[in-house]
Amino acid sequence: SGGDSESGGEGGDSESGGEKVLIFGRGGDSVSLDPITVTDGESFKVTKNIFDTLINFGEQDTEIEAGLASDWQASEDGLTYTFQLQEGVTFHDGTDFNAEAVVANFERWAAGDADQFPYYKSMFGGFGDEEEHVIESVEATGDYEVVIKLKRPQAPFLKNLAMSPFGIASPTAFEEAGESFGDNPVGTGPFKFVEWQRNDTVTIEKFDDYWVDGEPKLDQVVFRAIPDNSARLNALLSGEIDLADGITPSDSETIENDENLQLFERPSMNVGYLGLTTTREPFDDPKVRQAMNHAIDRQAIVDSFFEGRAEVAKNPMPPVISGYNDSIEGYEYDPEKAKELLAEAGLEDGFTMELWAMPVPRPYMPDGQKVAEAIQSDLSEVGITAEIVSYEWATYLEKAAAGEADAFLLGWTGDNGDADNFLYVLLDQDNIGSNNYTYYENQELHDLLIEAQTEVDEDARNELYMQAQEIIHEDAPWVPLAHSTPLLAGGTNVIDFKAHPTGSDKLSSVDLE
Amino acid sequence: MAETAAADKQEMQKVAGPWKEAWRGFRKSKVAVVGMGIVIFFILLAIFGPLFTPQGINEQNLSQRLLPPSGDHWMGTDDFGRDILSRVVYGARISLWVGFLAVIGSVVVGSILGILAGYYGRWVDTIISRLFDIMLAFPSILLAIAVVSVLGPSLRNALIAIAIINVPNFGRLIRSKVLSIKEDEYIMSAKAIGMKDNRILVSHILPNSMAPVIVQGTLAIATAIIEAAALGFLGLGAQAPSPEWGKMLADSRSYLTNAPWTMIFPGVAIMLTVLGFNLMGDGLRDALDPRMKS
Amino acid sequence: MDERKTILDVKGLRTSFFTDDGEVPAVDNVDFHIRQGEVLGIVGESGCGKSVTSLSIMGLVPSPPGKIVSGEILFQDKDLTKLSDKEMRQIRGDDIAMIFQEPMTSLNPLFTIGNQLREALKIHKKDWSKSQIQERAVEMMKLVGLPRAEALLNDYPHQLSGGMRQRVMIAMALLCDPKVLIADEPTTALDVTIQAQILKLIKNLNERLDTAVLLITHDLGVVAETCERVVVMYAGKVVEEGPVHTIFNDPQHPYTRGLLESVPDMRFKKERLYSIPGNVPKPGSIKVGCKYAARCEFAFDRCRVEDPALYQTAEDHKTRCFLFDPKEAESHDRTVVES
Amino acid sequence: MLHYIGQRLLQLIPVLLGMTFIVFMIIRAIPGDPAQVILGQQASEEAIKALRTSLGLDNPWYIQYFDYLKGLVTGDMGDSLRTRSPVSEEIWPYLAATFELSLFAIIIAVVIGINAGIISAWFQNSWFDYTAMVLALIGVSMPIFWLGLMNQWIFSIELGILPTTGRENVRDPINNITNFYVLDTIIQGDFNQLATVLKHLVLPGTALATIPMAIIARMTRSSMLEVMRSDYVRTARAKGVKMFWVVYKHALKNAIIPVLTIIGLQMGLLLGGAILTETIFGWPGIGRYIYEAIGFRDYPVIQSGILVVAFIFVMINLFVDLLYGLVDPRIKYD
Amino acid sequence: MTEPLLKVEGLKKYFPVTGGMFGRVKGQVKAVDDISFYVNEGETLGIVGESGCGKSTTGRMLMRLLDPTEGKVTFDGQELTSLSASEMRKARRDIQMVFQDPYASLNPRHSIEKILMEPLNVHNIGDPKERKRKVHEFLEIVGLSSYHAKRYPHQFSGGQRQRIGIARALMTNPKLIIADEPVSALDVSIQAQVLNLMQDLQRDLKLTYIFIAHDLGVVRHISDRVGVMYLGNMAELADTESLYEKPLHPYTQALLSAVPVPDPDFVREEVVIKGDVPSPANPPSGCRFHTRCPFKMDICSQEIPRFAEVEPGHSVACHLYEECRPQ
Ligand SMILES: Nc1ncnc2c1ncn2[C@@H]1O[C@H](COP(=O)(O)OP(=O)(O)OP(=O)(O)O)[C@@H](O)[C@H]1O
Ligand SMILES: Nc1ncnc2c1ncn2[C@@H]1O[C@H](COP(=O)(O)OP(=O)(O)OP(=O)(O)O)[C@@H](O)[C@H]1O
Ligand SMILES: [Mg+2]
Ligand SMILES: [Mg+2]
Ligand code: NI
Repeated sequence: SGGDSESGGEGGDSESGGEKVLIFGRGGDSVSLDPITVTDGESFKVTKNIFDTLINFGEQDTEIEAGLASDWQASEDGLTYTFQLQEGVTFHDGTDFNAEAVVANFERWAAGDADQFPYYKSMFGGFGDEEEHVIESVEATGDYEVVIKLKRPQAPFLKNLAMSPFGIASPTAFEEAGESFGDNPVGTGPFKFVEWQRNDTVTIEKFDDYWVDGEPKLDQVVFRAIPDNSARLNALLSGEIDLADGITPSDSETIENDENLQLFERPSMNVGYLGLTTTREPFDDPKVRQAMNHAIDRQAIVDSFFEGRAEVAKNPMPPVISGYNDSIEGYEYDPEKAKELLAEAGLEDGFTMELWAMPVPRPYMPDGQKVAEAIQSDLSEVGITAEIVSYEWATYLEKAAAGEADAFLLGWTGDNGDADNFLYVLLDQDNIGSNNYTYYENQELHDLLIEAQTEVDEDARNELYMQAQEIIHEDAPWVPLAHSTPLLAGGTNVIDFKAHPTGSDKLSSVDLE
Repeated sequence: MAETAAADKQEMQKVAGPWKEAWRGFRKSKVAVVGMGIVIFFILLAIFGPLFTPQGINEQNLSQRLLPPSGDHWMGTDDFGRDILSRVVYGARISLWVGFLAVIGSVVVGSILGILAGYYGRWVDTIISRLFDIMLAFPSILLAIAVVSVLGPSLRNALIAIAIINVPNFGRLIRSKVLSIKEDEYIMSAKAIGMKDNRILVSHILPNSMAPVIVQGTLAIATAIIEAAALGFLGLGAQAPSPEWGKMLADSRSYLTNAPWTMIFPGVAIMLTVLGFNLMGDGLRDALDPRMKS
Repeated sequence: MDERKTILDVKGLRTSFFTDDGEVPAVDNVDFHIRQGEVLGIVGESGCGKSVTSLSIMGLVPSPPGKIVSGEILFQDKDLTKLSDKEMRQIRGDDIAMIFQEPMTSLNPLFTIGNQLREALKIHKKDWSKSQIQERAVEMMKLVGLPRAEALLNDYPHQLSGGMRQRVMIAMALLCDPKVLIADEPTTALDVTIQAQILKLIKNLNERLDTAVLLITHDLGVVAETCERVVVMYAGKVVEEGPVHTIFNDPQHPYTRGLLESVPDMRFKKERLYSIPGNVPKPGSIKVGCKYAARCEFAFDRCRVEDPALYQTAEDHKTRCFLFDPKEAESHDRTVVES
Repeated sequence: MLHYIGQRLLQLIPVLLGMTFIVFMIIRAIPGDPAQVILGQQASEEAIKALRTSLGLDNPWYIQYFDYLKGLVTGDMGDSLRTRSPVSEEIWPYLAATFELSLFAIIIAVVIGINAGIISAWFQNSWFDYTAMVLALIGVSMPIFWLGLMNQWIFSIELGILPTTGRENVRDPINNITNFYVLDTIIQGDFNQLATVLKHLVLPGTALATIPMAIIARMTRSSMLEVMRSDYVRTARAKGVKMFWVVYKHALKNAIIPVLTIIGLQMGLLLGGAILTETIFGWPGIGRYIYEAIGFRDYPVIQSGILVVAFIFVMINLFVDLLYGLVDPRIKYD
Repeated sequence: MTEPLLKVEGLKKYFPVTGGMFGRVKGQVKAVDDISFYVNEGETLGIVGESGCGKSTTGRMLMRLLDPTEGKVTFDGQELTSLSASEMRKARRDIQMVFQDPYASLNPRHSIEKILMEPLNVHNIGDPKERKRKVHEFLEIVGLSSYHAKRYPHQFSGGQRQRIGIARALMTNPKLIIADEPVSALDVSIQAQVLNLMQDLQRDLKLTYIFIAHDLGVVRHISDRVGVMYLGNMAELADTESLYEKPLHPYTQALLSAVPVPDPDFVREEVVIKGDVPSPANPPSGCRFHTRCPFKMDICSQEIPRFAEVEPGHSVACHLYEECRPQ
C-alpha cells in the first residue's frame, strides 16, 4: 500500500522549513493540561512532555530514577525524605526552578480537595490536616534542597512522586492563571505548550532551554485525537500521522508487513481479567470459581484476540512488578476438571449466567466483546450458559461496582508499578464498592496487604505479596486472563521512541529522520 | 344495450376490490416486482435459511479464523472461525425482525396519536402536534442513542428506540391524511346517513388512510434496518454473538485490510435488503397513490 | 360555398396513446378544416378526443404515451406533423395560439402576468425592443377589456379572478396576431355570467382581428351562440360536420339528434327529456362497427360490423352514418330517420 | 413578515422548553455517574463523592433543571462537567466544523441531486433516468458508515489521493479565525490551504451527501413530473418556449417548493446526525461532541448541545418557510 | 293550506376566518346570510346561483351537517336546529342527500353492496337478509343490476355512480332528498338519464326534492319552484314559470340572458352585467348585487332590501319593487 509518510493525501508540502514535527495520533482528547487535576491517560500523554517530576520512572519500566531531584535520601524509619534538586533548571515562563517552587507545588496540592486533585488523594491519602494525609510537611531546607516528612511510612512513596500527576508546575504561572492553568500549562519539561484545539489537536513545541543537553530532538509535537481505531490506522497508513497509539492487535500484521511502518510494544503493566462477583450465586462457592478458571482456554484467547501479543495471566498482577509470585501454577485449561468441580458444587447440570463484556477497547483488553464471545463458547462446553450483556462504559462501571454482574470483564493498568496498586486496590475488602468489583473479602489477605503498605524493607514486603497471591489463587475471585502488550505503530522514520508501561511516553529523545 | 349489459356482466366476473386493483398496478412495475422478489427472498432466507446453512452460527473454530471464501465457506470465515454465510443468512432473521417490529410499533403508536390529533382536533391536536414537533427537532440518531443508553444496549432496546424515533413520522402522516379525508364527500355522505363519529372513523377514515401508511411503512422498514445496523455498529444494538449485520460490520472493521470479505458480505446483505424494501415501497406508492399515476 | 381561404386542414388524423392495454386511438381518422376568420366549433362529450385533437395540432400531445400515428395537419400548406421541434416552436404561440379550459391552473402561479405575457413576445419578436414589448402587452390587456392594464402586469395570477385570468390567457394567445386561435373549453370552469362575457370577447376579437377560431366545447348552447360551423365528435371520430344552422335545425346523425334532444332548454319546459341509453364508450373499447351502434335506436346489422364513412349529404354537410350512405338509401327509407 | 418571524419564534419557545425537559429527563435516566466517568476507573470513592458535590449533582433534579433553565435565560448554557469550561464557548468550534461539513455536503447533494432529478424527469424513462434512479435507490439503501469506510479505503489508502481524517493538514495548520476553514483560507487569500481544506472535505462530505442527494434527486424528479403535467407548463409550451426554459424556468421554480422542505430537513438532520461520519473521518464536529458527552454523562454538554442543534434545525426550517415566500407569491406572511 | 314539509327561517352561516399563531379569528365568510324559504311535500324546489353563493352550505345546514350560525329549520313539524346530536342522527332517516361529485362521494374501498347497506345498518332497518334484498331491489330501481352489488365504485362510470349515490339516499325511504348539483359532473346524454330517473322516482315514491344546480336549463326542467341565490342571499324565489318568464330581480334577468341557448336562431335581449362575484368574506354593503347591477339606485348601497312577496308566490329582494309590495 502507498502509505509511506511522505506521500499520502497531504502531499510533499507538509514539511515546512525542515522542522521536525511529530504527529501523534491517539484515541481521545485531553481533559485538562494541568496534570494534578486529571486522571485520564490522554491528559498525561501531553503533560508528561510539558512537566517534569521530581523522580522519574525508568525508560521502559517503573524503576525509579533521578528527575528534577538529582538525588535523595530516606531516613531509616521511612518517615523523612531529603531531595537534592537539579540546578540550572528554568520553567517555560523563564522563572527558576528551585526548592521554593517545589514547596509551592506541594502546598498547592495539599490545599485542594478530592474533587480538584483526585490523584493526590488516592496516592497520599488526603489533604491538609486530614488524618489520612500521609505527608506531614514539605520544607525547603536550602535553595536546592527539600525535606518531606511523612506521618507514617509509605512504601511506594517515591514511585508515587514519579507519577505524571505530580509534575512540577511554575508557581508564578499557576498562581496567575488560577482555574485556567489547565489551558496554559507551564512546566520545566522538554516541550512548551502552544495551542489546544478541543477534540482535535494539542500542539507543543521544543523548549530551547531544556535542562537535559541535546533534548528534545523534535521541534514540535502535535497530539491529534482520532477516536476511531480504524480511522487512526488509516491516517497512519496515509502518512497523516507519524505515530499511532491504540493499535488493535489484529492490525499488527498489516503494520509489520508494511516496510514503511514499525510496530512498538508497550511493556505490559496491566491485567485483564474476568471478575466473578463472590456475593452472587453460584460464584459464592470457590469451587465454582475454580471451575470457571479451568473452563476457560486463556491461551486460545490470547492467541486469537490479543494476536499473541500478551502473556497468559495467572496472578492478578503482571510479572514486571516486584513481588510477583512465579511459583504459582496457573489453572490449566481442563474442561473435565471444571465439570468435576461443578459437580462437586452440586451444579452438574451447569447453570445460566450473565457475562458482562465491556463496550470499549481498553489497553488491557483490546476487544472485550470478542473475548466474551470466546469465553461464552468455552463455558458452553462445560454446560454453563452465558448470556453476553453489555452496557455503555459509564453504566458498566457503575453497575459492576454495585455488584450487579455475575461475571464481568475488566482490567487495570498500574499507576506506579507497585504491587499495592494492584492487589490492595483491586482485591482488598477496603475497596469493595470501589475497585474491588468482585466483593471479594478475606481477612487474612487484608492483614497481609495492610502490613505490606508500611513495610519499608523490599524483600520482606515482596514476601508478603507472594503470600497474598497464593491466597488469591486459591480463592479464585477472578479468572486472570492476560497481561497485554498495548501496541503503537509509527513510520520507520520515527527514531528512539520508547513506549512506557504507564501509557504516557516522554518524547524528549525521540527523533525523526 | 343488451350487448353492453352482457359485456358488463362478463367484466363483472373479475370482481376487483381497490386492493386488488392496486396489486394489479403494482405488478405492472418491473422494479417493484424486483423489489418484492428481493424482499421475499430475504424473508424465505430468514425463515428457512438457517435450516440449510453449512455451519451453526455460533460455532467457533479458532483454528479456522479469517479464511477467505472457498468451497467450504462460500463467504469465508470470521475472526472466530465462524462461517460468514451462515451468519449472514441468520442475520436476515434479525434485521427483518427488527425492521418489521419497529415499524409496526411506530405505526400503531403513530396511528393512534395521529388519528386522535387529526380527528378530534383542538387541544388534543395542539398537544400531540407539539410533541411531534419536539421529537422531530431532535437529531434522531442522538435520540436513539439516548434511549438505548437509558434502557441498556440490546437488540430489543434498539428496536424500541427505532420505533420511538419513527413515531412522529407516522403520526404526522396519518394526521394529515385524516384531516384531508375528513373533508371528503363520502365522509359527508356517511354523516348524512346518520353514522356515528367513531364508526365513521373506523369504517371510513381508517381504511382510507392506510395506503400511505403502507407505503411509508415499507420504506420505513428499510430505514429501520439501516438504523438498527448503525446502532449495532456503535455497539448499541444487538449483542455478541448475535449475527446482526451492523454488528458484524463493526466487529470486522479491523479486518478490512486483511480479510475484506468479513465486511463485504454483511454490507451487501444490508444493502440488498434495504434496496428490496425501497423498490417495493416505490412500487406500492405508485400503485396506491393515484396522484403518482400518469 | 364559402370563398374564404382554408387556413388549417386536418386530414385523416389519428392520435393514439400507447398504454399497457395496447394502442388506444383517442382520435381516429379525423378530418376537418378551418377557413380564415371563421369560428369552427367542435362539440362532443367528455373523452371523445376534443382536447387530443387540439393538442395534436399544437404538437403538444404528451409523448410518451401519446403519438400522432397517421394523418396530416396542413397549416398554410405546411404539414405540421412533419416539422422539427424547432420549427414547430416557431409556429406555436405565433401563428397558432391556444387557450385552455382551466384559467386557474393555466397560468404559472410563480411569475407575474407581465412576465408571462412578455415571454411570448420575446420568443417570437426577437427584434423588438423592451419598450415595444411592454407596449404591446399593455395594448393586448386593454383589448381584452382588462382594467388597469399596466398595474395588472405586475400582479401574480392568484390576485386575479377566474374571469380576469381567462382574459389574460386570451391576451397572451393573441399577442403575436395568430392566424388560428384554438380555445379548448375556455369557459367550462366559469360561471354563466362570466362565460357570457368571455364568449362575447372571443367573438368580438374574431370579427375585429379576423383570426380563425377553433372553439372546443361540450355545451351545445355555446356552439349555437358562437360558431359558424360545427364538428360533432363521438368516441374519437367526427360523426357530423356542417354549418351551425344545419346542424341544429336538421341534424342527421342519430347521436347529434339525441344530444340535441337530451339538453334541457331554459326557454321552455320539456315534459320529458330524451335520453340516449348506455354510456359513452371508453376509447378503443369498441373495435368493430360504428362506435355509436350500441346506443343507437336505428342500428342495423351493418352498423355492428362495418365502420361507416363520412358521407357528404349536402354542400358543407357530412355525416358518418350508414343511413346516409347513398347505397343504403335504396333499402332504407329516409323517412324512418325523420319521423 | 417580521411579524410572522416573531410569531414563529414565539411558537418555538414551548417546543424548545419541552425539548430541554425531555432531554433533561432522558439523560438523567441514563444510569452511570458522571463523576465516576470523569475521574475514571482508577479514582477513589471520596474523590468521586467530592466531585459530585462540587458539580451540583447532589441536588434534586428539579433544582438542577431550574438552575439550568435560569442559566439558559441569561445565555449561560452551563459548564462542561468534564472540562469545566462554559459550553457556550466550547461548542462553537464543533458547531462550525459540523456546519461547514454539512453545508458542503448539502451543496453537493443539492447541485447534483436537483439536476439529476430534473434531467430524469425531463427524459423520463430514458437510460439516464433509469440509471440515476437506480443509483439514487442504492444511495438511500447504503449504510453510510460502510460507504465512508470503503471510500476511505479506496481513495486514501489505496489511491492515496485524499486525506482520511481531520479538517486540515496538521503539519501545516491553518490560521483559525472563524472556525470555518474554507472561509478562513479565503479571507487570508491562501489558496493552497483552501485546496487542502477542500480536499479534507471531500470524503466525509460525499459520504454525508449520499443520502440527501438521493432523496433530493428522487423528490425533484417526482415533483418535476407532476409539474410537467400541469396546465401552465402546457401553456408555456403552447407559447413556443424552448424546452430548456420550460424545464428550468417554469417547471423548476414550481417543483422546487417541496424540494426546499426536504433540503431544509436534510440539512437539519445532517447537523445532528453526522455522528457516524464524524467518527469515521475524525471530524471534530458537534455530533461526536454530544455523543462523547453522552459517554461521559456530561449533562450540560448533552443538554445544550441537543438544544443548539434542535434550535438550528428549527431555524433552518423557518428559513425554508421564508424562502417559500420568495419563490411563491401566493404565500403571504401575516 | 297545509304546513310545508320543510320550513327555513332566517338561516345564517358565518365561517370564521382564522389565522395566526393561536388560530385567532380574523374575520368571517358570510356564506349564507339570512335566508328563508319553504318546501311543500311532493314538490321540487330548485336553487340556482353562481359558484360560491352558498348553495351547498344551505343544503348542508338543512341536514345539520353544518351547524347554522343562526336560524330555524323545521322539518315535518320538528325543529331540527334544536335536536341533540343523536336525535338528529335519527332524523336523518327522513332527509337524505345526493352529492355533486360521483367520484368523491363513494368510499373507494367499499363495495357497492356495503355502501348501500350502510344506511340500513346505521338505522337498524330489517335483518341482514332483508337488507340484502333491499339493496338489490334499489339497484334495479335506479337502473343498475343486482350483479353490480359486489363491485367497487371505480368500476363504474360517472352516471352509474350517481345512480348508486341516489340509491343510497333512497335506502331509508326518506321524505326529502337534497340533491347538491347531482348532474353537474355528468355528460349531457348521461345527465338526461339521471334527471329522468330522479323524476320517475319522485313520482313513484312521492319524494320531495331540493335540487341545487347552477345550470338554469336543468333547474327549469325539474323544478316546481326556483330560488336564485346571490352571495349568500336569496335574491328571488318563485314558481318556475313565473321566474323564467318574468324574472324580477336584475340579477335573475342577467343570469337568464347569459345562458347560451342551443338554438342558433334564438335572439334574446341582453342584460349585461360586468365584473365578478365579490368575495363573501367582504360582501358589499346594502344590496349585495349593487356593485354589478345595471339598475343601481342610491339606496341600494345603503340599505339591505327586504326579501318579500311582490306577487303571490313570487318573492324578491330588490329595492326596485319596494313600492309595488302588498303591505
Ligand atoms: N395522457 C394520456 N394517456 C392516455 N390516454 C389519454 C391521455 N390523454 C387523453 N387520453 C385519452 O384520450 C381520450 C380523449 O381525451 P380528450 O382529453 O381529448 O377528451 P376531451 O374530449 O377533451 O374530453 P373533456 O371534455 O373531458 O375535456 C380520453 O378517453 C382519454 O382517456
Ligand atoms: N368550511 C368552510 N370554511 C370557510 N368557508 C367556507 C367553508 N365552506 C364554504 N365556505 C365558503 O362559503 C361560500 C359558499 O360556499 P358553498 O360551497 O356553499 O358555495 P356553492 O354555492 O355551493 O358553490 P359551488 O357552486 O362552487 O358548489 C364560499 O365562498 C366558500 O368559500
Ligand atoms: Mg378536454
Ligand atoms: Mg357547492
Ligand atoms: Ni506503501
